[in-house]
Amino acid sequence: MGTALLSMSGISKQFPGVKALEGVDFRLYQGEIHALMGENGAGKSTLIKVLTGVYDIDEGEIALDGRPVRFAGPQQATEAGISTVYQEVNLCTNLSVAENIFIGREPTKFGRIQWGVMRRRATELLQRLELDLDVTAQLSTYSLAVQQLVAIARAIDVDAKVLVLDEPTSSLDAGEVAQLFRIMRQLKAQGIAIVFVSHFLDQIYEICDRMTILRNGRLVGEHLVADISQLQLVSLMIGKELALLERLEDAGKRSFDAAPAVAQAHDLGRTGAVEPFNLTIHKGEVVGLAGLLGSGRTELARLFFGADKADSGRLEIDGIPVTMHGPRAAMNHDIAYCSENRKTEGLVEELSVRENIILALQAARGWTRPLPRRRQDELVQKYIDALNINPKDPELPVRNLSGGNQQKVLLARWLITEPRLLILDEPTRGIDIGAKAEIQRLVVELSDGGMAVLFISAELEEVLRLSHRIGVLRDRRLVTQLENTDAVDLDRLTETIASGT
Amino acid sequence: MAAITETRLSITRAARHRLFWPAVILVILLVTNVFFSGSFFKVEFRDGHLYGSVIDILRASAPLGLVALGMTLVIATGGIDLSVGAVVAIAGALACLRISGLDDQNSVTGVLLAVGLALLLSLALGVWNGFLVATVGIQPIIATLILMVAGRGLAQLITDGQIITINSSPYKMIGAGYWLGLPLCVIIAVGVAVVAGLIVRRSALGLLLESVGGNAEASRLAGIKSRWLILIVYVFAGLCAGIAGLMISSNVSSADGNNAGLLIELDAILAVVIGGTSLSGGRFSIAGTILGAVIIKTLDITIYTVGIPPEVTLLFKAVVVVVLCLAQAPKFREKFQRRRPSAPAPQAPQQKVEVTA
Amino acid sequence: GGEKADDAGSGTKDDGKITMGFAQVGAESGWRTANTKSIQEAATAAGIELKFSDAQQKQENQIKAIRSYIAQKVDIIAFSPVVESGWDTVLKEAKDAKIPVILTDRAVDSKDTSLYKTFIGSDFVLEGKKAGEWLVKEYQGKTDTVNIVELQGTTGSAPANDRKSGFADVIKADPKFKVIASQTGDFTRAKGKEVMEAFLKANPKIDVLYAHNDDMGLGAIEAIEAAGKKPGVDIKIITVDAVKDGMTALAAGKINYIVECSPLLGPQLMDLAKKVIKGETIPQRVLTEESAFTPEQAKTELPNRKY
Amino acid sequence: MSTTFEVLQKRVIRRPQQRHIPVLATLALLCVMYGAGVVRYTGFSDTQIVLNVFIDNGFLLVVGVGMTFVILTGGIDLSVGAVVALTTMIFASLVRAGWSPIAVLPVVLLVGAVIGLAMGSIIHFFDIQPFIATLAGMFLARGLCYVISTEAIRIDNALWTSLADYKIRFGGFHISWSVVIALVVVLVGAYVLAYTRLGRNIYAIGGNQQSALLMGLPVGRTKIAVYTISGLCSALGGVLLTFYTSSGYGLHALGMELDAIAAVVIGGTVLTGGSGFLFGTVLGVLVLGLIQTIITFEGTLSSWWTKIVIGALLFAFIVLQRAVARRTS
Ligand SMILES: Nc1ncnc2c1ncn2[C@@H]1O[C@H](COP(=O)(O)OP(=O)(O)OP(=O)(O)O)[C@@H](O)[C@H]1O
Ligand SMILES: Nc1ncnc2c1ncn2[C@@H]1O[C@H](COP(=O)(O)OP(=O)(O)OP(=O)(O)O)[C@@H](O)[C@H]1O
Ligand SMILES: [Mg+2]
Ligand SMILES: [Mg+2]
Repeated sequence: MGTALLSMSGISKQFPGVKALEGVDFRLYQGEIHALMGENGAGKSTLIKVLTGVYDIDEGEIALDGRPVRFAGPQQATEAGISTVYQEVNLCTNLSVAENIFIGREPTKFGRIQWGVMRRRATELLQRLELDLDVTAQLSTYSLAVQQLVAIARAIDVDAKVLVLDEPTSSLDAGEVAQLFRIMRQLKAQGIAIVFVSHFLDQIYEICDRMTILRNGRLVGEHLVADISQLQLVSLMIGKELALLERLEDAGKRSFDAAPAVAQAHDLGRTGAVEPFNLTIHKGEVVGLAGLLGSGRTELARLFFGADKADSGRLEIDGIPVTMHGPRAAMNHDIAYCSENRKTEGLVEELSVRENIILALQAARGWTRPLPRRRQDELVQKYIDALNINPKDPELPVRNLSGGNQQKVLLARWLITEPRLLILDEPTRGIDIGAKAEIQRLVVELSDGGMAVLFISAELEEVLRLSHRIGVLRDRRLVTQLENTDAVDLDRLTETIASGT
Repeated sequence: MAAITETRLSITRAARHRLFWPAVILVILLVTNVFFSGSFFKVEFRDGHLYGSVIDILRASAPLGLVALGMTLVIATGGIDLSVGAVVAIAGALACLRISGLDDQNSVTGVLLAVGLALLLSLALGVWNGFLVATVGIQPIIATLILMVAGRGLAQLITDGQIITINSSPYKMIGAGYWLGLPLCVIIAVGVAVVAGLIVRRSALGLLLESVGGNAEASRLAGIKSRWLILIVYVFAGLCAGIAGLMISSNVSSADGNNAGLLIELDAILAVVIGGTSLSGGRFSIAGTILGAVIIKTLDITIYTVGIPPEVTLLFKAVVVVVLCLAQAPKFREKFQRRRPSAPAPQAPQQKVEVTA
Repeated sequence: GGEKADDAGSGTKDDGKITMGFAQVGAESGWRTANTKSIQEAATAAGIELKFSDAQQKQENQIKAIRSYIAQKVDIIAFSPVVESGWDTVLKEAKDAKIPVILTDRAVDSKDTSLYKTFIGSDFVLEGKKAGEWLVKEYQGKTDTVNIVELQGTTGSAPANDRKSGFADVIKADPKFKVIASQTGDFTRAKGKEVMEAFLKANPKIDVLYAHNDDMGLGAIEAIEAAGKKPGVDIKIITVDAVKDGMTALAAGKINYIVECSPLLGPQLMDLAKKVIKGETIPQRVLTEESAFTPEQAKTELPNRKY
Repeated sequence: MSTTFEVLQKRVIRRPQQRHIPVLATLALLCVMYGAGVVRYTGFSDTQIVLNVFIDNGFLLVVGVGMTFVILTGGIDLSVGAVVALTTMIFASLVRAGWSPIAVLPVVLLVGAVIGLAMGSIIHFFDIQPFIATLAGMFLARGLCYVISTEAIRIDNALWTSLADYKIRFGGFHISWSVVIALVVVLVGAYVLAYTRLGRNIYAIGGNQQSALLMGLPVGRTKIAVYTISGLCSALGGVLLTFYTSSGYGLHALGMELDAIAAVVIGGTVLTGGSGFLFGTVLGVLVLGLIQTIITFEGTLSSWWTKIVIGALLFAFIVLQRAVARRTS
């Protein structure tokens, strides 16, 4: 195969208390799509950040085009032709969409930014991803998934040798993923080398040529994708066998008409967000929401929690009409909402894992009734074990955790409040397959135990697998609700989402 | 050899502590004084109470420490309170005005009433700030700027622009009196700090404040009603400033609406920052703030003792502040330390870190 | 501009009433407040309409105020300059607008003396000198070194600079006088006390305290008493200003000598203003009537002190 | 699917954008305040009064421009007032020493820029909080003033005096050079913010510094540049102040940092950075200037009532501003 375009050898990186990387080798060839695989916390993102100079390297060499390099920061890496989309969407939401795509390399004429050109090119670029946005609008007005696409658009526009995509697809739906893959193939044909990180094995098998597998910061192996089966891959990643997925297949498919309704929305709506809709969630029922990106799933869910105020219709909890004044009021009715955007709406980054986990429970108790420390430790330990949060030290700042582990922390925060209605917005975002199966099992268990769940995921299989009933949204309207019977399968659901009937 | 590494390790461990370097600077400042005033550390028992430079430093730190204490919690929520200086002036002015109107200025009940009234007003001013920030939603710096400007006027209105001199021994106790040989103002300040520390850390208040300061939107979605918390911290800051105002006016038995607490907000914020609390909110340290306040006052008193001429005082302060924050900055120490190890063993320091971690 | 008859804001009314614009430095001390009061009361008594503004210790604000008075076409402008320098431009504007200007309290260092009609106020250097002279007399014939500590006013302010240099000028003739410590006390009691506490600990033998105003002196007295010494006896104290609290301490023997710096120049100012408007000639420099007090004089003077 | 044309059309026809609302609200309220002044005081309607607000606040405007740059990155610069004072001091002492003001000009501008550069470097390289680094800068600059002299130094130079006294007249009104300079600075600043990479990087850093870093923006360089610009603006503000006061003095511009910060924030810029406009700062300065003017026109307020009324006007203004912005959004 000739010499590698990019080679990293013997890379070690130590964080206080954790050895994130230990003697890792990594090779990337021109024109290949290379998967970087591993569990949550395996060191994938760290390897990428070490490459682009976000972190200093403790040991090891990097060579690009055969020449040794070491970047002092992302700026140099970009200049050297490494274009990166980091795991957490790292954009400036206070700027416009167009600017987020072009900032740092705006089209200029005599040093003057040409806004018109920039807007035009941004629109064109987004159209390559089949995205039609107002590029002058502030990025913060768009959902996380859109932001992720904007970040991708930014990365693919550069004249790069190497494109690094760290979990770019974690909140994208199938259509968007297809668009992304189409573009990745184009780039590959142009000779660009792509590093791709994802926890969706199907995606890996669809697009990647080779893969490097990490476990606990160590290199486990480097393989051709074609040489290795999914099961082998999983056992290499986690170091043991996994056979959970099957068991869940036939969860549910019961009728809930007799069960008491926990929450009922009557013509509930909010102008500009979701049109008035009717939706009932029964005790023990899992209601899935499906729809395209921006169809309004998140916004619908937020109305149940009072995160946004509804301006029409009414909400009944246990058959009694209530006005949702805000999250706290919802929590008093035992409703929990786990946001899709863990960075801005979820975690308090400088607080420890423990503090983040007990935050909602503590908020519900009020500041005068602190949760006894022993009880805190018990609860936290329980969920660290149950969700396999790594590293296991509850006193670490949550900022230092890997993306997937942060997501688990957020989930734990709401699980310990023991709600009657749990709203999960993309709870498995960025979570490895082992933990994802664990969470899915948890959802089934909880609903069997009588908890009502509103479940949102970009991954339709997951929605299908878990839900008893599926609400389909389209253009901010709840168009239909399907009982999840045998008649409903992936194709049928996809079709409904597309056609709206 | 083993013993040496052992002490080495415990020193490195101590050096890791956030407050290690500020404490070192404090010690250096204190020791500097000895070269200029041999009896600097001498503490005698005189007239039934402790007397000495160190006691002076503690007494001078008490009001600043209190103000900074309130400021710490405000800053933890991501706010700032510029009005503390004005509240200091108002509290002192009102108390002295009331006492000067008493028939018997030494009447304890009369003094207590005046003190209570002044503290009540400070609380009310805190509520005002908190209301503007939490309910109206004005940026804290501007919300409190209003009271900073108008409050100073209010203080002068109360004193009619004059200095109100009083002669009340009960009132004088607050700022200049002693109890069990210890300065009462220090006891009060430490008491308030300890109580605040206990309340904040034993209840969930501290956690919730840090959460609101760290990520307001996430906190809201976690069910924290930040409005009340923010109100509480501004009220507490007002109260602390009020007590400090009483101390300052009591210390000189007079209320100076114009000058009392002038620029104290700057010193207080500095104390908070030296103590390791970030101005952008989140994690806070009460102990750090108190240490910061003591450092600032020690610096002042060092300047007097060493006899630094007023013209260069500010230059001296600039240097100390720069040294202080560099010493505290992990990035600076990193750069400094990386250069030090001799060439043959680049591995060694790395290894050590691992051991102590 | 549309004039309105019912408005009190205009100075150009033909009712013969004089309108004076007065730009005060601020209200940084009790002395200043007394100064303001004196001017306000004197204006009312003299039937002069006073437009008053407070510059909050900022020259910019004072200049703005004077500009505004010019725009409002007052009959006469008076002001106490925050600093001595930098008034030429705005004074020229006043001159161009034919509005006479009287300086109070502090002089300006303009070379063109035609820019203002007169300057009424005290001489800070002279005050420092008076303080020094008393000291020299007090220690006449003695040969031991006299250890002096000085509490200066706000660094850079005119009274601090002048009172320091006037005092230094007088005592430098005799080498036995030694200023062993000199620090700013910002003209306030609290700071005066704080600094004096440190002085007392760092310097075992202090004979004399010279404070640039009464307030710092009063603060220092508390520190001296707390140190177990007798102010006025163990340590001789000289201050400047002669406000009521200072005079009380002087009468009680806690201060030994106060150089007066009178803020009560309102009546004199109004007199001069009327003369200027009538076109009478007046002297370029009018000193305020002030003296200096010893404890005995303080006892007789004290009942008359208003501020 | 909307074409570029449609997008543009949408932009033109649509209501004012969300982020413009605070500034527009401020502008409207400023007009209301001015109107109230005109109704209440004779002579207030004179156009020269408005021009005087500019003349009297030219230096604050220039300092405010620098401060806006800093605050947009989420920082703060407490040293501006002291740097202004230091500039006047160096200026006056060099002129007294026989230098030509024209030769002094680059020197003081350089000094200001260097102080800013030093603070910016400390903030960036050692990760020091801007508050504390610029506070040290403030102590340093003020301290240097006193080292030069504790007394005020008058600037006695024919050229400078004539420049300072020169009135640019038009139609019965006049403005000073400092107004022209200040407006030029504002325009240049606004251009830099809107049309250069530096400007956009400033907004990006204020929005999210971590993201800006990961996006490969020159965060360090930009931050240092911002403090340098602020230092430069402060020095220029100091030069304009010498027009105004013809003197150098260590106590000049006391507390000006607060005025500048207040002007920026009243102008709708958020203290945490990332959103705001230079035009807002102009409005903020005008608000402060207008309040001052109203106070002098009122003319009967005692010292303390002056402060209370300033506070009350500020309060009324800010609360209304909030209310208007809330209503329209
Ligand atoms: N800034 C940091 N400080 C301390 N520890 C860190 C830091 N960043 C990462 N770590 C630790 O390094 C290890 C590797 O993290 P990394 O983010 O590379 O995982 P990952 O493979 O990307 O996982 P995920 O799939 O969840 O994104 C984890 O144990 C994490 O806790
Ligand atoms: N393709 C798009 N075109 C325009 N706007 C979009 C698009 N996708 C999302 N948005 C915007 O994103 C915002 C968020 O939508 P919302 O989060 O409710 O959708 P969602 O169904 O939860 O989608 P997601 O899967 O992205 O979470 C909406 O306000 C919408 O304006
Ligand atoms: Mg990762
Ligand atoms: Mg969503």
